[in-house]
Amino acid sequence: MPETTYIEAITQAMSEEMARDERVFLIGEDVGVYGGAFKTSAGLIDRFGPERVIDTPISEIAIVGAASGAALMGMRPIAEMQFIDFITCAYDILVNFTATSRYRVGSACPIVVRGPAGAGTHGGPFHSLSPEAMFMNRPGIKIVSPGTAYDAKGLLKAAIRDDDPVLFIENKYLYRRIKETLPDDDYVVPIGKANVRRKGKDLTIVTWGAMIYVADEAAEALAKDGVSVEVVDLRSIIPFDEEAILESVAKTNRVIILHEAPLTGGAGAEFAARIAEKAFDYLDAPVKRIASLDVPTPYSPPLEEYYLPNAAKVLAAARELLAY
Amino acid sequence: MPETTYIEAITQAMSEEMARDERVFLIGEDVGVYGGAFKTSAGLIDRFGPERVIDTPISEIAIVGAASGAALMGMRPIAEMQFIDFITCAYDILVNFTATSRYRVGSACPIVVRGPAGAGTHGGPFHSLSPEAMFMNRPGIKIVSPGTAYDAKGLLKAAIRDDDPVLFIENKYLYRRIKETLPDDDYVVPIGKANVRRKGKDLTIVTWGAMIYVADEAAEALAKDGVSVEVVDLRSIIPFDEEAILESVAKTNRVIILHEAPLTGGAGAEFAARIAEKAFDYLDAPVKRIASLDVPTPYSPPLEEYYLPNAAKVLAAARELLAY
Amino acid sequence: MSDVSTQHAARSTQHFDSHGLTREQLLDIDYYLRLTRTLEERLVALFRQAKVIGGLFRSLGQEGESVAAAYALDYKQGDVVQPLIRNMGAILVAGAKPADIIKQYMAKGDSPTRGRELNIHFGHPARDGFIGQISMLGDMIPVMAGISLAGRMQKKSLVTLAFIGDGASSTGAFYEGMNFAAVQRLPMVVCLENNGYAYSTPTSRQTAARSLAEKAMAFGCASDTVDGNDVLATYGAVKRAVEHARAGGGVTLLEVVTFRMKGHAEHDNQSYVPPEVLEEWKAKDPVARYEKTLIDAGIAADFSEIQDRVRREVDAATDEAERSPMPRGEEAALGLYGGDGYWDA
Amino acid sequence: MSDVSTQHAARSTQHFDSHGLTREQLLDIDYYLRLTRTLEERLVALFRQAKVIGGLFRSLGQEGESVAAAYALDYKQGDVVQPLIRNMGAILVAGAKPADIIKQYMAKGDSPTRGRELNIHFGHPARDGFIGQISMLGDMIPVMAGISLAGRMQKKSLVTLAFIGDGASSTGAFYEGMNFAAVQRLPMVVCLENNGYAYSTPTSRQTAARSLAEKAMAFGCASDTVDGNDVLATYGAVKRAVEHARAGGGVTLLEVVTFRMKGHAEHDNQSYVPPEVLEEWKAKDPVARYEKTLIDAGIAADFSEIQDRVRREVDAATDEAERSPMPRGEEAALGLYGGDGYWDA
Ligand SMILES: Cc1ncc(C[n+]2csc(CCOP(=O)(O)OP(=O)(O)O)c2C)c(N)n1
Ligand SMILES: Cc1ncc(C[n+]2csc(CCOP(=O)(O)OP(=O)(O)O)c2C)c(N)n1
Ligand SMILES: [Mg+2]
Ligand SMILES: [Mg+2]
Repeated sequence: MPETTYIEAITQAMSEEMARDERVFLIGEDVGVYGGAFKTSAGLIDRFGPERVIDTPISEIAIVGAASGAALMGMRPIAEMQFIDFITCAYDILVNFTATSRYRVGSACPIVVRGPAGAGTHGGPFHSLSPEAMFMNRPGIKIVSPGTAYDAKGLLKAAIRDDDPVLFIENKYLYRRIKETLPDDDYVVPIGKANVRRKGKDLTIVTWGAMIYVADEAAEALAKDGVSVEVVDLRSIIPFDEEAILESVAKTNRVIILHEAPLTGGAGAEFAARIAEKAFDYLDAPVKRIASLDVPTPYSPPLEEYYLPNAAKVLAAARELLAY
Repeated sequence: MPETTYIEAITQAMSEEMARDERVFLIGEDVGVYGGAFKTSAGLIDRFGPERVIDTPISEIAIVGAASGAALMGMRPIAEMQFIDFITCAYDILVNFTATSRYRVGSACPIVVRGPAGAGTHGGPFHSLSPEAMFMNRPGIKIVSPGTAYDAKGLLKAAIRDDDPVLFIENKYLYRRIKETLPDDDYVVPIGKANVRRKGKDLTIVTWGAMIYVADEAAEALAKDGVSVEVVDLRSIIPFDEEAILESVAKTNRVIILHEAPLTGGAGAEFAARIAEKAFDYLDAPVKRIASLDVPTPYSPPLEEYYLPNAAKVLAAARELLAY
Repeated sequence: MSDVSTQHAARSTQHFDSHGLTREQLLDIDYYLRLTRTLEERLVALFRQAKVIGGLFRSLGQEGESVAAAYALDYKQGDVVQPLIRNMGAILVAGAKPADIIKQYMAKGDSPTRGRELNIHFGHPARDGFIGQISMLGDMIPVMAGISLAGRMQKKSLVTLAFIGDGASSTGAFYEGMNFAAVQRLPMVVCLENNGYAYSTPTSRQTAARSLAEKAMAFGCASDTVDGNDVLATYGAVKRAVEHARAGGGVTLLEVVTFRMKGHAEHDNQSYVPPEVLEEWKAKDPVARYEKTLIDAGIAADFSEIQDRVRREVDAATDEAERSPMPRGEEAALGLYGGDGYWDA
Repeated sequence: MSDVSTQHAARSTQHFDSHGLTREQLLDIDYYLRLTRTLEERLVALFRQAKVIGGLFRSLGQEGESVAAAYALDYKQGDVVQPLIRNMGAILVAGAKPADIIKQYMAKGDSPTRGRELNIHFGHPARDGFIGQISMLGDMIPVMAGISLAGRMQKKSLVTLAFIGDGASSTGAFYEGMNFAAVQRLPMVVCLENNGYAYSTPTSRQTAARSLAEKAMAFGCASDTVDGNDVLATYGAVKRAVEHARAGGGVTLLEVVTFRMKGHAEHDNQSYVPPEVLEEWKAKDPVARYEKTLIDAGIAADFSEIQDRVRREVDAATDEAERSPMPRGEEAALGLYGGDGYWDA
């Protein structure tokens, strides 16, 4: 079977869902003729026509707003941000209109907003965002952040079929760096379910997105020291799999939360807070978070490297917890 | 001495700072001739003229953007949002341009963004926001949220004099509900410093904004049972007074974090996470958070009441922790 | 006001253009005008009795354009109207029930939004023919573009009608939505209500454009200007724009010139508006003017029957709303996502 | 191209209008044109050697308008220019150093932003006479309005010049900033570069407006259209707009018609652009055309001296940039707020 990259998994999910359901369409900047800045929608306009693969002006408010209006009418729009950073330009309409529509007036507004996110590509302050925390305190929008090609495809399908708005965070560092053999059959990955990618008993690392590979690396290193690490890939941020987190911590009694966004006010704070409340009795050591520095993402490689989490930082924290 | 309401304290701070420093000016919708939707800037246009009290079109991006451009040139703009909820419309320019300006290119951009926030006035989903968490994971903007007239005046002065952008969150429920005797002399309340409003030894409540009164109420009730509660009014969210939090928890060994925004992804998660990491050894019970429900703010009084934290909810949590 | 249209409106005079409306329809419009005004006056009474939760925003002087514009749509074809706070008349035309509106203002548990949302923030475009706004001004324009787009994708021949204020037309959301709709030639009519003020800010401080209609040049869409206090002229202008849109001609930006006769909301005495301007516009009251036109044209002799009917309906609606229960607090936790079935019940 | 201006430019011919520029200035402009083009070619070479971190965005074919527009400002009066990614020529005119630009592209530790920001995202309006953009298109227009406003408040007579693309002119931020600036009659000139495409999207899919210049109607500001590949015409049009602004006339929106001769960035071969269109515009190359004009007007015989100087300067700048250190990682933690003194050092 041919291997599928992370980005191809996304293209496949869109293509298969558009073939399956004629209510699904794609709208965004340069998604049509050009096939998207990253070529994520390459070929879709040829297959589905310009009515269903819509090139827009540079107008994120219009993209999200039009997608939302169409969703109210029963369509299933996928709104692409050329970089996820630009969702900030449509922040208002997404958190105020789209996310609240069902709660406020009972009108389902099932759009998917997706786009390339994450750092590590020297994109600098405006092409490196991990946006999850920005939306966590504005209820009504689900947030997923796959780290594997399998999850990218399965979660995107789930997001498109979901009856509520979903922010689908693509880690562009992974686009062409990982390849997996995917099932031939149609499948979805349920929103809200974590994946325990590695079983362990001494320490839990809760993480998601590209950081799962950093967790793996740290886990491998610790395994050489005889430490058994459990890696919980959260995959969904809202809603998140609290049960999986608590279960793992109840077993290992030690936990690190690892994410790519800056530390303060990051999504990891929420998970740490849940653990501190609900797994208090199981904790043998402080709850640690490893995250980026509390600054915008700097551009120059040495700065960006220093800014981002890495296996060494996780290892240092792990050793501290294990010695506790 | 005459008593000063919370809203008058804000007016005074603006007026005194504009008199003190000609670089200070106010810009926003209906702030001039009308004196602001809440009359917060009543009289300022008469005193300082339309050049320094600028009525704008309904254009939050223009308000924040123009303030930021002027700040780069050495001015000290105060940008008013008619309701703080509308800062979502300028979210992009505030988090991307203003907040990052110094870090990215070394250009200080000292603006104050202020406006009425908070629920309890039956304002519904779009006139009730507690915005702090939306900005916590986007570094570069300080966030303050006073709960008293004294702090409102002192923090606003500090914000105007600060060399970096500050989001000044006014709790409109408090505007005319509280009155205090303020010092005659010029004073500032330093950004980043908590105020221990009530000393105690059995339990800490970390809170801010209008919730300090809910904490007070719960503390009073617990005092009748012989429980001594320490109420830490954080006042500043970014940067926040970690030391004050940890010191209090080290003393009481039990902590509730109380805030008005929804629970998940709220600012309280960060404080809980810090405690779970840095005060782990001092904790005798789980870290509890009391916050609003994870939904938009509903309008009808019974719904809003159910949605918001109150003393009964704090008491229930406190009793749980004390019995732990 | 040039055509003579005897076939539709009986006994029309030389200068009366019914714009193709039958006598029945002309009286129907009067019914909606009166219903709007009477319902609003009732809301003021309820507000003074502290039974309205939150603010009350009047449309006095603007009932004409709200009703006339909405009357130009064809709801059977799936047309959708999107009101602002001052377009209660428009949703009444589209089919909103007075009792539902009062319940909304009173935050009742069996109001359309079950107490979650304010005033006329309710309605589903596909089910109701109207959609409530959100407070963030401008945002509804892109949303309406999306509704129009979906209509086209679904091979419906629906047209959408969006209201936007002089103030709201300064927002980036308005601009992006209009531009997208114009590029896509969507079947959309936008009534830009120039009512003199946005809160306390006069239109002259809102824009330096020679007229609001000229904003259409930035979008390359059709545009027109109409006297919003002339009910039939407004109906005619919107009708033309709707037909243009339905025929595939794309967006029309229609500047509707009118005046806000009350303050921004009930708390605002609008001392910033020169009294002589208010006097001037008072003389142009759209309801009185419309009724006079009908009388002059011999369409009706008086309107007491309509007024009686309206009063009865508003009384009944008030009774129903007053008897309605407030929501139970616990409901606040429900209905954020589809999973819990809250809205299905 | 109508006036004869013998007093300024020696030996000018019948059809040569120097727009008041002296011979020295005319040659100075050629220097900046050549510097822009040569520096960019050097960056391409460095990019191919993988020494440029991140993307490389070319201004080939647009050097003329970038340089000419920026040349119309008076930096001694505090004028400020705000470039986009394709206006490197503009900041060179304003005084940016080639070595600094190369260091930026190479993410060096002693670049103006110390490795934090990309390419020409640098510059302080009050210190440098130019200000780097942020990536979010449109946002700089409100910021430039604020700079203009501050200038007026500070009783300076400065004028600001902002560039914006055909694509970026679809953003709400552009609209809000323009509208505010126009209402305030701020001293601001906006060059709306219509270079045919925004990434892969042709201008015809960006807007249905008859021309981009007509967007000025929405703001009620002055407007004009100029051939951006005609250096002197562009200089003249911007100069007029700057004088208009300095005299208190407010904003001008100037549509600059040009063409993007390369893909959006180096990775993009722009296969979506018809080859014949590229051929057509190639013949209009602004640098060649300008030099021919100067030769025809007898201003210069050849430009080898300028080209030599430019090559020497770019070589020296490259050497300096290549020798520069990368930043130390630990610096990433510093300089977010003023308190740590990072930027004072
Ligand atoms: C984005 C945004 N900014 C500010 C407000 C506050 N606000 C509510 S109504 C209003 C004035 C609206 O004026 P206009 O659009 O002319 O409508 P009118 O009230 O005249 O009908 C303002 C400023 C808002 N609702 N949304
Ligand atoms: C708000 C926003 N949306 C999307 C982008 C991604 N983007 C970067 S450049 C570009 C095209 C810009 O086109 P135009 O404004 O015409 O400038 P040009 O590249 O032609 O000089 C796009 C879509 C962005 N930078 N900002
Ligand atoms: Mg108005
Ligand atoms: Mg372009």
